[in-house]
Amino acid sequence: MSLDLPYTRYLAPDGRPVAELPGWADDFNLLTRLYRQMVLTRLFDLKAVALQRTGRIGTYAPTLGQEAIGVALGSLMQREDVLVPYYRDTAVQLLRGVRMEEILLYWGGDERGSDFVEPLAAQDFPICVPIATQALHACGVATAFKVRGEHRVAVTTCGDGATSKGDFLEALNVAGAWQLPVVFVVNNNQWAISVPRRIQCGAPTLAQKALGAGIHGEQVDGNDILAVHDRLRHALERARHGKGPVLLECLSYRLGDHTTADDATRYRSAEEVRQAWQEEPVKRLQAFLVAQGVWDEGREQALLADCQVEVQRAVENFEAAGVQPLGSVFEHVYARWPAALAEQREMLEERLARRQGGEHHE
Amino acid sequence: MSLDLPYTRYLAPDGRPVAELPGWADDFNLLTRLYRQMVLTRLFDLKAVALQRTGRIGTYAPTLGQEAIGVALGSLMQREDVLVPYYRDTAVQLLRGVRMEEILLYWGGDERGSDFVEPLAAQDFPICVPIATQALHACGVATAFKVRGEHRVAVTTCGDGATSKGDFLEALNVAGAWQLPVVFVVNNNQWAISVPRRIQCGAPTLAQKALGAGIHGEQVDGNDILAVHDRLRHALERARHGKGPVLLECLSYRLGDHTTADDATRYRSAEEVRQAWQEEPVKRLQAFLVAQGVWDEGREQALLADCQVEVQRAVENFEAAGVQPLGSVFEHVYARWPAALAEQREMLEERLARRQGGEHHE
Amino acid sequence: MSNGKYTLVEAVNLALHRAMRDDDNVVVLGEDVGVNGGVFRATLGLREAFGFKRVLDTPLAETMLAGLAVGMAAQGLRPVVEIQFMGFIYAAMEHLVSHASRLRNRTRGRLSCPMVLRTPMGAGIRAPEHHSESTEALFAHVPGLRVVVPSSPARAYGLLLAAIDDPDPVVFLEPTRLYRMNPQPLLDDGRRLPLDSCFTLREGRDLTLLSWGASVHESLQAAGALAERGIDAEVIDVACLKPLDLDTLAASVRKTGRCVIVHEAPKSCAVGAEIAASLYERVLLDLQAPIQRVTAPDIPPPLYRLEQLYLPGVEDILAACETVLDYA
Amino acid sequence: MSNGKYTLVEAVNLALHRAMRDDDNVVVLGEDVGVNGGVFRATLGLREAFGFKRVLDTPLAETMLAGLAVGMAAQGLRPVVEIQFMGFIYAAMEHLVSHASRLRNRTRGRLSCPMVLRTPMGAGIRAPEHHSESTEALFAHVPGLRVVVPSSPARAYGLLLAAIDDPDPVVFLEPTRLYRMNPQPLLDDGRRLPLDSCFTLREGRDLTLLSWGASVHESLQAAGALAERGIDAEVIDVACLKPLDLDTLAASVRKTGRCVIVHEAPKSCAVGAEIAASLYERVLLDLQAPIQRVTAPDIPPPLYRLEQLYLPGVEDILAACETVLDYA
Ligand SMILES: Cc1ncc(C[n+]2csc(CCOP(=O)(O)OP(=O)(O)O)c2C)c(N)n1
Ligand SMILES: Cc1ncc(C[n+]2csc(CCOP(=O)(O)OP(=O)(O)O)c2C)c(N)n1
Ligand SMILES: [Mg+2]
Ligand SMILES: [Mg+2]
Repeated sequence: MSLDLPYTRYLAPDGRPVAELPGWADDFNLLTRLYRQMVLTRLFDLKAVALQRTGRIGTYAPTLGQEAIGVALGSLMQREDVLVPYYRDTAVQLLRGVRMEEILLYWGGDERGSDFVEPLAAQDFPICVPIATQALHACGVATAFKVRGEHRVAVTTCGDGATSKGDFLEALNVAGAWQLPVVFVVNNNQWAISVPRRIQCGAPTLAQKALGAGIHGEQVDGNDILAVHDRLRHALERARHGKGPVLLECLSYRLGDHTTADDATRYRSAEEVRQAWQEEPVKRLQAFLVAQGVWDEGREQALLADCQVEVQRAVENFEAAGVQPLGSVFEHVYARWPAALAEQREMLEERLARRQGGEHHE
Repeated sequence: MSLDLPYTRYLAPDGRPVAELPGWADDFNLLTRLYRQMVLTRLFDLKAVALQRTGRIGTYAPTLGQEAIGVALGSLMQREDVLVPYYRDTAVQLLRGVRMEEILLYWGGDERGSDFVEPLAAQDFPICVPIATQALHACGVATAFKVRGEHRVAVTTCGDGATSKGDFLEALNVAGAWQLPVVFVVNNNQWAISVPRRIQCGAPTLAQKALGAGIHGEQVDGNDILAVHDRLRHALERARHGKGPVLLECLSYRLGDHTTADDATRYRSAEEVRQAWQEEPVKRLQAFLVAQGVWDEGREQALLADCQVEVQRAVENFEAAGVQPLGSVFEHVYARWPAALAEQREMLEERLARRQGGEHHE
Repeated sequence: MSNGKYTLVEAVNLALHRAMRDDDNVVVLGEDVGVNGGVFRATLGLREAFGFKRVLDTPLAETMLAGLAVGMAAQGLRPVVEIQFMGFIYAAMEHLVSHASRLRNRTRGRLSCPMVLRTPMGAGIRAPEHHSESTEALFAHVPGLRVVVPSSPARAYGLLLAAIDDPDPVVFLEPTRLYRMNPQPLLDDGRRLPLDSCFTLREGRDLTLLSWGASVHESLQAAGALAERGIDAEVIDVACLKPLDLDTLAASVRKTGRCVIVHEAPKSCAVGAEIAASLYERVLLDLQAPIQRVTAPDIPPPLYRLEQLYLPGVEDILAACETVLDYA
Repeated sequence: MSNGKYTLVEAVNLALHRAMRDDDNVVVLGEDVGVNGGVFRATLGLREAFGFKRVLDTPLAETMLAGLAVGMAAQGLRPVVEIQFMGFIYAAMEHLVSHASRLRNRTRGRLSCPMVLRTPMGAGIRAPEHHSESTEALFAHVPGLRVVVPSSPARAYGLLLAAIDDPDPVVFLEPTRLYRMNPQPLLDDGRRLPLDSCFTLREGRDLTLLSWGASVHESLQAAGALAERGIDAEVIDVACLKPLDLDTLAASVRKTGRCVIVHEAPKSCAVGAEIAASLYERVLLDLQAPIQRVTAPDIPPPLYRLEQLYLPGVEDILAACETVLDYA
């Protein structure tokens, strides 16, 4: 059965328009802002990988090649919206005001990395590791908006693999049944660790999972930030105005390893990856901007220098953060640690006393 | 988005054909066999409800009004196929060789009711109470067929409510991804206890849940056994010959209470139920057969008398079954009760000794 | 609710009405909780009183129920989820363990999860397969959760109000066998009961009977029978299984020197084991006899014809009491 | 696998190869188990050796994994499911509790469920959030399951073969912290180890150290340290948590009179509680001191910077040993 779901692409891999551009695409201020943010994201992402390689943070999930999705999303979400992200969302988190050092703290094994200090992100969920579970949380957030009659949108992201898990599918279903103000953004980067997209699902698109839930679904070229931005803007408006949820499948490619603990050469060819590099979003927008005469090598160099400074400052802040007070492991389990469990704190104090000298903790 | 999924109906509620009948519909032997089985099912079902009312069995889930689905399915499944049913499947279970007294034992609180003695049902799953979980078991059964290269079909049934649960949706997805020989039969009887179909899902049909999984989905009038039989036959053939799974949504109506523990008048109108009685499957096929001149009042009376005898005999067998040996509660937990847990058997023996006189167990 | 007397399920209903009236953030959701008022009628009248925006009949999906509640609670609502029977709670497990119980901890208190997940528990009502579970131990092991089991209308009322108030997630287990037993007078005064204290139902000096849920009633009956023989049993409804009020339990056993724990769940790795182990840690030298556990055996709940074999009965409790009393 | 020595994860891999070679009904399924050989490489080479029909890379869904395995096992296959980390096992819970563990019982033996669900468990490898769980207690409470935790390459090999052979469902928990530690010689002889016996790793007369999983290693180290002080500790790897080989455990404690239980899971309602409670039931009069439990506190596993605080360390075990040794 052929389902003619919309698919949107404005820019070819080489940056040339392949369709009439949306009206807002002549806002070069916006476009260069998006470009700058993609570059900043990429540099920060590469730095995070480097920090893992030298043991200064733990496992990290690079966003390399998928920056357009998160940057478009982060730039479109309103202050009052809530992001319910997954673990490959550095791009959007940065635009939500999550600080670089917080992201490093999180992957560096420190819970303070999920205690976002910027007010913009204050209601956003932390990174979600158990696949697809976040989709239901977003529906819960959207339900709260609906119960209170607020015009806010909950946005949740996930990968192609996540679309196979019951949580994602139950979330689509309840979003459709209740017409919740929620947008599901699928980063279909073609791989779930070593499992290719084709093994996840027998349907030709993931967007068509929307149909069984009675919600709107469509595809965009996730490497074309013009396309992502345009369709996401529509999706957010639609959801915000009570016109129902949207599932947006963004076709991208995971240029890096799944995480720093993975070695993607085990399961995919160098040729495939080389191909994918031809499609990547940063170069694509750059080529477009250069062709429009609003970007050049000088600006590029200045941008790179600025970004490096910003990233470096974040790394310093991260390294200055020190270790949490050890008692913090009890502080937030309950609003107040139950008196009935007082003994456990004593146990820990004794444990600490015994381990003095610190050979066991950093 | 309008999705033109197939919908099949051959007989109008009054039994008159509304479309060209399928070739096999002139096999009046078959049709009267189906009719007889529907009547037998209905009488047995009514008896089970009566037995519950007098405390001789526990809660029972009547199949009243939904006999066409199970009778069509049971008559089409091959010996080597495997049924993975839910709790409203008296109709198909009877045709799989599950004995009436077994069904009564099950609902009468006795595990022997799931130990089917007839070889035909030997590999069939017992009734499944945790909603939708059976759909995955059926996929597992189908996976086994596929691994061994067998041309067998796993058939699983569920209600409309079940289609909202992750298990069902994950099952569709893996069935599509692996092109498993499995058929999903949804008895959309419009209600999940008190929750109407419209609250389960925002999509206009449940059949379209197939699309997100890349499998074939269609609807039939579940009160028209000609339609159910015809489309199920295709579905089974398709699955058996490696052409992929099918989701068949059968539109029916739950004429009775959800179970004998429910009171449906709390949440739906008498008028709605009265309407639904106009559509019910037994009268519909009867009218058709009478119009074809192959059925009449005399045959009807004889059939009813035969059925009553058969049902009565089953009730007697059920009542003669007695109680299982009390030690049976340990016998099948593991293949062999672990020596390490021997103490627990002793505990039970002591408990039994104390309770002698039997006031606590029937 | 005749003559100001309430059954346990009516007390639950009363508490829900009260909580919804007092706090607009309380939202009830689940299968059949709206128009039908719940299959046990625990949510009766809520839809009429508070409207469909705060009393949500949901699609049929327990993972979804728990996941929605996490999102709603993080937004400051106080969702009260009904899981129709405890046998269907397992699909909610991932959200309970990985999210509800940890959202506060993961975010250093930035977000929290004040949700209640109510469900009927236990055997003894001739219910169908999978409707007779007592798997409270699975929740009592999870850090960050509270687990509460009322065993009287008054405790159901006061504990449920407290659970809804509580800033953290609570698994609230309602013994079906007690739902319609013994209506008792109840004042709808909004008084909360503490969530980490047990309830001494009967004081005694000779031995301590610890129990929760429906088994509390057999424990009380056993105490009555012992009293006739001049033996003075203390009966405690543990009620809050996580965290456990071990101080009160230990004080009782220190006094009586003898302890019998009664629960409906299978023995191995149940909450009874934790109580026993913890009591030994605290009062070993005061014990006159090994603590006895009167429980179901390690088998799935049998279908109803044999369920009485599974449930600990008064005779079984009495036998255990004899064992601890006779111990040399 | 250099010089005939194998790490624990290599031993798992060896057992899987062996089992698949010996029995065509053994089928391996999970996320990334095929081409990638598993994220820890436990299934390395299986796809090449046994083909894609018996080594199935699946869609990403743990409920599905468990549900498929139930259906496959009922058909006579012996599915071996890999759950990528224990933190993602909870979605499989409903199928484990309501189906896998009871299919035999529900059908009076007509159908059965010979499946194995393997998963890496435990903290200590600086893993991301949700990758450090030790929730074995949730499974050890479920009648009809077996729960097995190897703590050496040889036990991983022999116990996994036995688990795959076993006619009933087995939850097989592999301590990630041990995956690549201490390669040991191993004979690929297909020998099974019993599934309901514990393993005495070191005999001793002064006290008994009971442990499983990665904590066995700290327990052995503690025993070494005690030996230097002339104290002779018996160290037992409990290994099979359900059912528990209480006879062996009780015999040891009867001999030594002192017992320390060490596990990585949070204390409350963990398997340590069951062991302690059961030991008291059996050997109360032989005990010279209350049994000590050295465990994680009742908190979620912290992110890795503080995870060493969570894990019971050698010093903590030694302190508990001192407590039982000094007890008057
Ligand atoms: C419930 C659950 N199962 C398994 C995992 C282990 N895991 C982490 S990422 C991943 C693949 C996810 O792929 P996809 O959804 O496509 O997202 P991507 O990482 O490609 O962005 C798996 C299996 C997990 N985190 N959660
Ligand atoms: C997992 C689970 N949740 C809840 C229930 C309680 N319950 C039993 S039947 C039912 C409604 C099912 O409706 P549907 O799927 O439409 O099937 P029907 O009974 O109408 O045939 C519910 C909620 C259950 N058995 N299992
Ligand atoms: Mg992916
Ligand atoms: Mg229905």
